[in-house]
Amino acid sequence: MTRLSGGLIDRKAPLGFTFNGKTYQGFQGDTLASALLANGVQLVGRSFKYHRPRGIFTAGSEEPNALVTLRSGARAEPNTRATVAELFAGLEARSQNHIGPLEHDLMAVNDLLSPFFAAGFYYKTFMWPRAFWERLYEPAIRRAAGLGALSTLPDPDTYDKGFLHCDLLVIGGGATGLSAALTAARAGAEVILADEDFRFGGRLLAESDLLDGAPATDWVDRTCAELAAMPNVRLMPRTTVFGTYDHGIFGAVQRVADHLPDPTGQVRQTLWRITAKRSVLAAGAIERHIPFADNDRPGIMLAGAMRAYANRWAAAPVRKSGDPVAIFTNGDDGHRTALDLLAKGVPVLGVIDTRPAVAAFGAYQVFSGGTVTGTKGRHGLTAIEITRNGQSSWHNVGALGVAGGWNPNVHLASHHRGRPVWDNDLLAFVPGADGPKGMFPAGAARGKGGTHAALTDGMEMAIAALSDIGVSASPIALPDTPDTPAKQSAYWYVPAKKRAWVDFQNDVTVKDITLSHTENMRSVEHLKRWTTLGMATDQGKTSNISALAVMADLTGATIPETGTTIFRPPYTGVSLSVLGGGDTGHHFRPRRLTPTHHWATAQGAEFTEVGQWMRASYFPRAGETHWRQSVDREVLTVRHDVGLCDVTTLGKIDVQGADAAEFLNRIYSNMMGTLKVGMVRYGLMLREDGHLYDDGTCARLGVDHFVVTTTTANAGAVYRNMEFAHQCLWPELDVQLISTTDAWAQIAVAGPKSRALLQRIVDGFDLSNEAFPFMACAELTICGGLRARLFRISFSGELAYEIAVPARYGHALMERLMHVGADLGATPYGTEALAVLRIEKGHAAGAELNGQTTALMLGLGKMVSPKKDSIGAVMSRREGLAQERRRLVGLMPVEPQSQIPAGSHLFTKGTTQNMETDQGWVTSSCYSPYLNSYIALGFLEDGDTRMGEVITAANPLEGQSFEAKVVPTHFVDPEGGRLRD
Amino acid sequence: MKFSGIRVLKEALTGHKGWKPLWRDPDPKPAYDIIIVGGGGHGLATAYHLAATYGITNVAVLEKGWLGSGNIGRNTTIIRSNYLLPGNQPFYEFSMKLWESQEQDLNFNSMVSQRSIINLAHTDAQRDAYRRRGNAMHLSGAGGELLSRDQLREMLPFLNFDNARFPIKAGLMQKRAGTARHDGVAWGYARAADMRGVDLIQNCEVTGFDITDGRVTGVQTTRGPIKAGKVGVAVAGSSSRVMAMAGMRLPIESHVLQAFVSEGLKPVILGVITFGAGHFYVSQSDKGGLVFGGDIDGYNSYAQRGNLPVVEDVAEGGMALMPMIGRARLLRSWGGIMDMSMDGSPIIDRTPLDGLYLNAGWCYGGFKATPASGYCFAHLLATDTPHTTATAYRLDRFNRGYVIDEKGVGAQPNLH
Amino acid sequence: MLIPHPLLGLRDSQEFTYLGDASLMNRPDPSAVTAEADFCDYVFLRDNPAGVHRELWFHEQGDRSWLIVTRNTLTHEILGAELARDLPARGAK
Amino acid sequence: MTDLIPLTALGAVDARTARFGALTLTEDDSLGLASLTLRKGQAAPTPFGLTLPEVGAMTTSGPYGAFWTGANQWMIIGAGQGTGDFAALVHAEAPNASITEQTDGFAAFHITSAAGPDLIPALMAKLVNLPPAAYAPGHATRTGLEHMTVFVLRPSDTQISVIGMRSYAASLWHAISVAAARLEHVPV
Repeated sequence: MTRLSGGLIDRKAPLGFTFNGKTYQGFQGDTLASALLANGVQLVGRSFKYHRPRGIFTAGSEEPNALVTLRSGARAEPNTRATVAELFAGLEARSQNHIGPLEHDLMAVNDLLSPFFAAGFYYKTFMWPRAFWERLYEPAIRRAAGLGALSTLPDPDTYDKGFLHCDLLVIGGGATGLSAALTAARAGAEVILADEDFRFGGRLLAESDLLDGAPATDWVDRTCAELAAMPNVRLMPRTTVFGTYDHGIFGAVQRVADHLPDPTGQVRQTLWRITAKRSVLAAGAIERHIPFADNDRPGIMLAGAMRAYANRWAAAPVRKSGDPVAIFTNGDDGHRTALDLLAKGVPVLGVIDTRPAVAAFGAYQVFSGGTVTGTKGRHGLTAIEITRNGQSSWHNVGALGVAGGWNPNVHLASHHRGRPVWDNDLLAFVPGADGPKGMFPAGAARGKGGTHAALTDGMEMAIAALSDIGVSASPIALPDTPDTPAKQSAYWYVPAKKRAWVDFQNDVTVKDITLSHTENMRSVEHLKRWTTLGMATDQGKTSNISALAVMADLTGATIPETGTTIFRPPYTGVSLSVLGGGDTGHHFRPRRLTPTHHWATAQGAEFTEVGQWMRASYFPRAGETHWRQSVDREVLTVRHDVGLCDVTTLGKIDVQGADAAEFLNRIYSNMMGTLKVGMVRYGLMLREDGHLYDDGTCARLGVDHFVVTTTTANAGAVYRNMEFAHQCLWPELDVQLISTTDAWAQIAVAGPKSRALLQRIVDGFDLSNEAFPFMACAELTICGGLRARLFRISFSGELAYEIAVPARYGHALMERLMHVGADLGATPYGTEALAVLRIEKGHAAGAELNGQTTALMLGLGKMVSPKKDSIGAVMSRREGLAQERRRLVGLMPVEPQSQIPAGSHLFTKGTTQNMETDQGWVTSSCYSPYLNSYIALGFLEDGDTRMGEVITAANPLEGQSFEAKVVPTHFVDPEGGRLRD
Repeated sequence: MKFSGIRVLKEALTGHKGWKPLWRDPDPKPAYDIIIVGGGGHGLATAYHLAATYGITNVAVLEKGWLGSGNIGRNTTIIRSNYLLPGNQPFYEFSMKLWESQEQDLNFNSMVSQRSIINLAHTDAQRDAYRRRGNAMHLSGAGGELLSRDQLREMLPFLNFDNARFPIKAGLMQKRAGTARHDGVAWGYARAADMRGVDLIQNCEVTGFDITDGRVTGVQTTRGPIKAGKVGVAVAGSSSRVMAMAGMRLPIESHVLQAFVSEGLKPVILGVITFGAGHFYVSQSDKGGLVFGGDIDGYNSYAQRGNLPVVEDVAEGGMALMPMIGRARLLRSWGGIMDMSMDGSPIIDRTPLDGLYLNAGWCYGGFKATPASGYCFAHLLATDTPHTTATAYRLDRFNRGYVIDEKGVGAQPNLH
Repeated sequence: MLIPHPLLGLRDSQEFTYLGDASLMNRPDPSAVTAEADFCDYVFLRDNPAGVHRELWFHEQGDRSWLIVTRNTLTHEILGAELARDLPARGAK
Repeated sequence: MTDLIPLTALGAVDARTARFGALTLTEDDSLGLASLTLRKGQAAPTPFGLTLPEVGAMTTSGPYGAFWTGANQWMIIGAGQGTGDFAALVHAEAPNASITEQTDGFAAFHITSAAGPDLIPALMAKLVNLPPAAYAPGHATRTGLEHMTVFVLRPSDTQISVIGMRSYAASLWHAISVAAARLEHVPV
C-alpha cells in the first residue's frame, strides 16, 4: 500500500474492487485511479499503436492513458478513464488493448517494429496486390486497432432526458465556479452549477492552500451548503457540460447511478439540455507535459496530478512505499508538488528545473538548468537520467512528476469555432473575444489561475454576466488566501534521439512531428491528420500545445503563427445511450392509433406501420394460414357484398371563410370553387415546381365551409403548405384553416350492399341514388342521434361511402356496422385489401405519387386547369414536364400466376436491358382475386399508345424476368357504372 | 518518389531521412492554361485528371486554406454506387470503378475498402423502392442484392429485430460499396497532381473574377492576379459565395451536416449500415471509431457546426437500430457545409460566362463522387463537352424541367 | 437555437419547421409574359448569403405562425423575427 | 341519444387514472373542445361571457374556458361537453366566427400534485422544453413533447393539463407516466 495520511477519503467506508481479476481495497471518495495508485498499481493499460505499457498520467477527465473497461456483461463500458471512475463496492475493471496478460502483451511486438510504423506509413504501402487490402492488410489492422471492446449486447440500463432553463449556468465548481455561483445566487438569479466531479471544489481539493487559514474544504462545504439551501440554485455534481450550442444552449450529462454498485431500477444517466441566458465558464486549466526521451512509462505523470493524488486521495504515485519521487518542471509550479509530497512524507529525489539558478522552495534538491533525458523501467519507472551542463547521471525513482505549465481549459469556449488567442505572459492560449455569445470565461479557464485570482474573477464575471441581462449583483466577501505568482519559462520539449511522446494515447512522438514537417504536412490540420495527433479520446487536451511548440520550433515560427487548434463537442466522451436516451424499443417514436385500433386488435388483426400510424393490414380468420387467403377474402367481400375499413388516417383539414372557395382554387390544380354545396370533388395538388404533390377529395359542407382530405403520408405537410399559402402568399384572403384529422373516425363502407347496410343506421336519411348520388356529401345523424358526416366516394370502384363520426364513437360504430350487417356479409378489410382494390381500379397511391411524377404521367393532365392560377400550374408547363412520355398503365402478366414485383423495370420485349433502354418501372403489384391473376401498375414510356403490347418486366436484382401485357389501369368496371349505381 | 512497402522498409532502417515533401509549395505563376478554384477533393481530382488523363499540366489549384480543408476532410468516408435515376447511377458507378483502381493509379494508399453497404427497409413500400433502385444498379453494372429479414438477421445479429418500433423488413446491399480514408484521398490526388506538374497553391483565396466581354480571363487572389485560359470552380459548400463574384445566383443553399465519431473500439461493424426509418448511418473506421451521421440540421448555415437536436436525433436512431452501441461514447462531432441543390443532384457544367466552369451542388454525397467528379470536370474543361456519364448534370435542367430528384421532394434543399 | 417569436418570446427552434429564403413569399405574377422564367428563378435560385439571411420558419408546434427570421448564417446569431402575415401583401392576384 | 357507447382516447369505456407518488395523472374525456377563429376584420366575440385571452393565456368562467392557440384563434373548452355538439353551442355564442369541432380531436390529461407546486416543474422539465414561466398558472401554450405536439395548460399551481392529438393518446400517456414514475420517490 502506498496510501498516505489525510485526504478526502472516508476510511470508515472501505470498498473492495477488482482490476484484471485481482482484488484490491479503496475507500469511499476514491477514484479507480487513486485506489489503484494507493495499492501500488502503476501499470494500467497499453497504448494504441505501439502497445507500450502505460500508467495513470492525470487526475482528471483529460486522461490519455489509463483507460479501462468498467463492469462486465451487457454493462461493460469500454474506454472509461480510471481517473474519473468513482470507486464503488465491487467495481470491476479490466485493462484493454492487449493480447495475453497486460504485463506481457503479445502486441507489444509493434513497439519493436515501430520504425516501420512512422507517421503516415500506411498511406505508402499495403497497395499490392490490390485485392489484399480487404482480405489481408485491413482485417489485420482492424483487429489490432480499437481500444476497448463493446459487449455487443443491448445496454440494459435506462436513460432519461430533460430540459433546464436558468439565468446563469456556471460550468465548473472549483474556486471560480463556486464564487461565481454564490455571487449570482445571492443576487436572486436562477443559477445552475455543474461540475463533472462527484465533489465540488475543483483544484481546491487537490491543493494544500488554506482559505481564511483553514483547509479549503471548510469554505467549499460552507458554500455548497448555502447554495443547496437556496431555491433559485440547482447544484449538479457528476454533471459534465459537454457542448456549447447556439443561443445559450448547452448539452450536459448527469451521471445519476454510475457510482452505484447496481444501477438496476434507476436512471443511469440523464441528458440535460440547458438553456442559459448567460454562462460562466469556470472549467479551470489542464496541465501540460514536457516531452523527453522515453517519457511514457507508468509512474510518469503530471505534477499537478501528483499533488491531487497526495492531497485529495492520500495516494503516493509509486509502486512501493518509500520510493523517491522526482519532479521535472519548467516553472515554479512543479516545486509545489515537491513541497506537498514532502509534507505528506513522500521522499523527494529533487526537482529538475529547466531554468538556470533556481533555488529550492523547501527541503529538497534542485537540479537547476537540468532536463530529464532518459528513463528506465519496463512496467513502471525505476530510474531517470538527469542531464545538466552536458553531464548525465541516472537516479533511481519510483515516479516522476512533469510540470510544463497550465493551459486554460478553453474547450467549451471554442465550440463555436472561435479561436483562442496566445497570451505571451501566460505562455498559453486563452479564450478569444469571438467565443460563444453570452459566455464569460473566468478564473483559470482564462489564465487567472491563482486561488485568490480565481475566487475574485469568478465573482466579477458573475456580476458582469448578470449585469448583461439586467440583474444587479453585489460583490461577496471572499475568503482570504495568499496568491504567490508562479513563474514559468518557455521550455517545450527535450530534444532527444529516442522517442519522446507528445500524444500518449495515439503514440505520436516528436519524431513523428519532425517527419510530418519533412513531408510538408506543416499546417496544424495536416499535422494532426498525418500523425493522428489530438485524435485520441482526450482530443489532445494534454498534447496539442506541445505539438504546436515542436512544429513552431521546426518552422522557426512562433506558436501563434504556427496555428492553434480548436476543440469540438463533446468535451469528454458521452455515451450514445444517454444521447439517444429514453425509449429505444417500441416507444422509440410515438404511435398513432386509429379509433378502431382496439377493436381490430380484438379481431386478431395484423398491423402495419404507416408513417406514425398503426393500421390494420388484414383480419385473419380461423383456418386461414396465409395472409393472401385473408386478403383475397376481404377483397371479394367488397366486390360482392360489403366491407368496412378504417380510413381515419387520411388528413382532414377544415377550410372556412368568405374566400375559402377562391383559396382552394389556388391550392388545387383543378377547379374547386365551382363545387356545389353538398358535393365532393377529387382534387390534385401540385408542388410549385409543377410536379404532383398530393391528391384527395374536397367536400363542400357550406358556402364558406370545405373539408379537404389529404393522403395519410402528406397530412401534416399539406396543412403546413396551406398555412404558407394563406399567411405568406395570399394573406388578403379570408380563410381559416384547422386540422381535424383526429376528431373524426372515418370508416369506408364499400361494396354493392353498402347502401343497404348504411340504410340500417342512418336516422331517416334518404340514401337513394337520386337523393344522394355519387360524390354527394351530407351532415346527418345516425344510430339514434349521433352526428355524422357521410361522403359518397369510392376508392374501390364499388358503390361506396365514407362515414365519419366523432372519434370516440368509431369503435362502437364499427361494432354496430358489423352487427347489423352480419346478414349482408359485412367484413372488415385492412390496408392490404385496400391496396388490391385500388390497384384493380387503377387509383394512384404513394407509389405513384412519389414526388417524381406528374399529372400527365397519371393520365390526369387535364386536371391542371389552364383557366386559373394555382400552385404549380405555371411550372407544370415547362418543356421537360410537358413532353413527358411516360404514362401509368396496367400490366397483366402473361403467366397470370406469376407476380411482377413492384420495382421491376420495363423494357420493350427483346431489347438489351440497360439504363438507356429502360422504359419505366412497376409501381404497384398485387394478386387480384377478382381477376384470378396477378396484376400491376407501372409507368411506361408512351404507355398510353401501347395497349395490348407484350413487354418485359425485369427484376435482375432477384434474377427474375416476366412478360406482361399492357392494359388500361382500370382492371375492374372500366366504365365506372358500379360506383354510380 | 514512388511509395512502396520496400521504400517504407528502407526508410525505417535508415531513420526516415529520405522522405520528401508530399507536394511542393510553389508561388503562383502569372498565368495558367486552367485554374481550378478549390483545393478540396474534387478540385484536386480534377487537377490530377487534367494532367494524367488529358495531358494538361499548366494547371494551378488555388486553395483558400490548406489542401483538403473542405468537405473532403469532414465527411463520413462512404463510397457507393447505389442510385436510382438514370442521370445519376451511371456516373456513380463510373466513380466506383475509379475508386477500385485509385491506389494503383495514384501510388498512394487511400484505403479504399469495399466492405459493403446495407440500406435497411422497414415497410413494404420502402422495400419496393429499394427493388426499383437495386434493379437500376444492376442495369448500370453496379450490382446489388436484396436481402430478406432472415438473411439480415444472420449477418447483423446485433440489430434490433425483436423490439423495434419500425421493424426491419429487408435490406439492399451493395458489396462493392464501403469506405475510403478521406484525407488520404485528398493527399493522394494532391501528390499525384503535383508530381505531374500541377501547382498546388495553398493560402490563396480567390477574391474576384476577371471578366471581359462575357469571358472569364483570370482571377484576383490574395496572392495577386492570375490569368487563366479557363477557370473551373469546385468549392462545394461555398459555391454560392464564389459564383456570386461572377454575378451568378445558383440553385443551391448551404446547409450544415454534422458527423460523429465514437471512441475507438474493437471491430464490431464490418460495412456501412443505414437505418431506413430514422436518420442514422454508421460504419467503423480502421482505427476502431464508429463513424456515423444522420440528417442535415435543416437551416441555411456556413458555420461548420450544428446543434444538439440533430445530435440527439442521430443517437436516438442509432440506439433504436443497434442498441449494442449504447456503451460506446461519442468522441467528436463536427459539421460540414453542404451545397444542397434544388433537386439533390450535382452540377458539372459550363456557365453563361465563357471560360468559367462549375462543379457544385454535391449535397452530402460529394465524397463518393470525388474520382468521377474530377474525371468528368477535367473532361469538360479539356474538351468543352460533358463526359458521357455526366450529361444530366446541366445547369439548365431546372428551368427546362429535367431535374434529377432521387427523393422526389422538389425544390426544397433541406429535404434532399 | 432559440427563435424570438414576436408574440411568444424565445422559443426553442425544435418547435419550428424551416423552409428557406424569405424570397419564397414573393410569388411571381402567373399572368406575366415571362411567368415561366420568373417562376423558375423564384423556385430554384437563391442568394444563399454567408451572413445576414431573411428566412421562413413555421411555428409548427406552436401557434402555427409563419415567421420571417433574420439570422446570420455564419454565426447563427438572430437579429430579429416578424410575422409573415404582418408584412404587406405580396402574392399575385 | 344514440345508444352507441363511446370510448375514451385511451380506448376504454372509463377514463384512466394513475398515481405516481404525489402525482396523479387523469384522463379527461368529458371536455368539449371547439376552435374559434375570427373572420377577417371581425371583432373578438365573448362566447359564454368569456373575454378571449391574450397571447399565451387561458381563462375560465364556470364550466367554460378558453385558451389562446394562435393569432385570432382560440380553443373554447366546456367541461362536461364531451359527447354533445359543442361546436354548435359555441357557434351559437359566436355566430360570425369560424368554429370547428375539436372535442374528439384531442386527448386531455390532467396532472395534479399532492406535494405542492414544485413537483410540476420537476415533471415538466422531463417532458417539455419550456421555462417554468411559460406554464405558470393562467398560461397556456403549445409545444413539442416526445415528438408529439401538445397544448400545456396550467389552471392552478398544483395542476397542469397536457392536451395532445387523440391518436397519440397512448404514446402521450406513456411519456407522461414514465416521467411521473421517476418522481415517485418524492414524498407527499
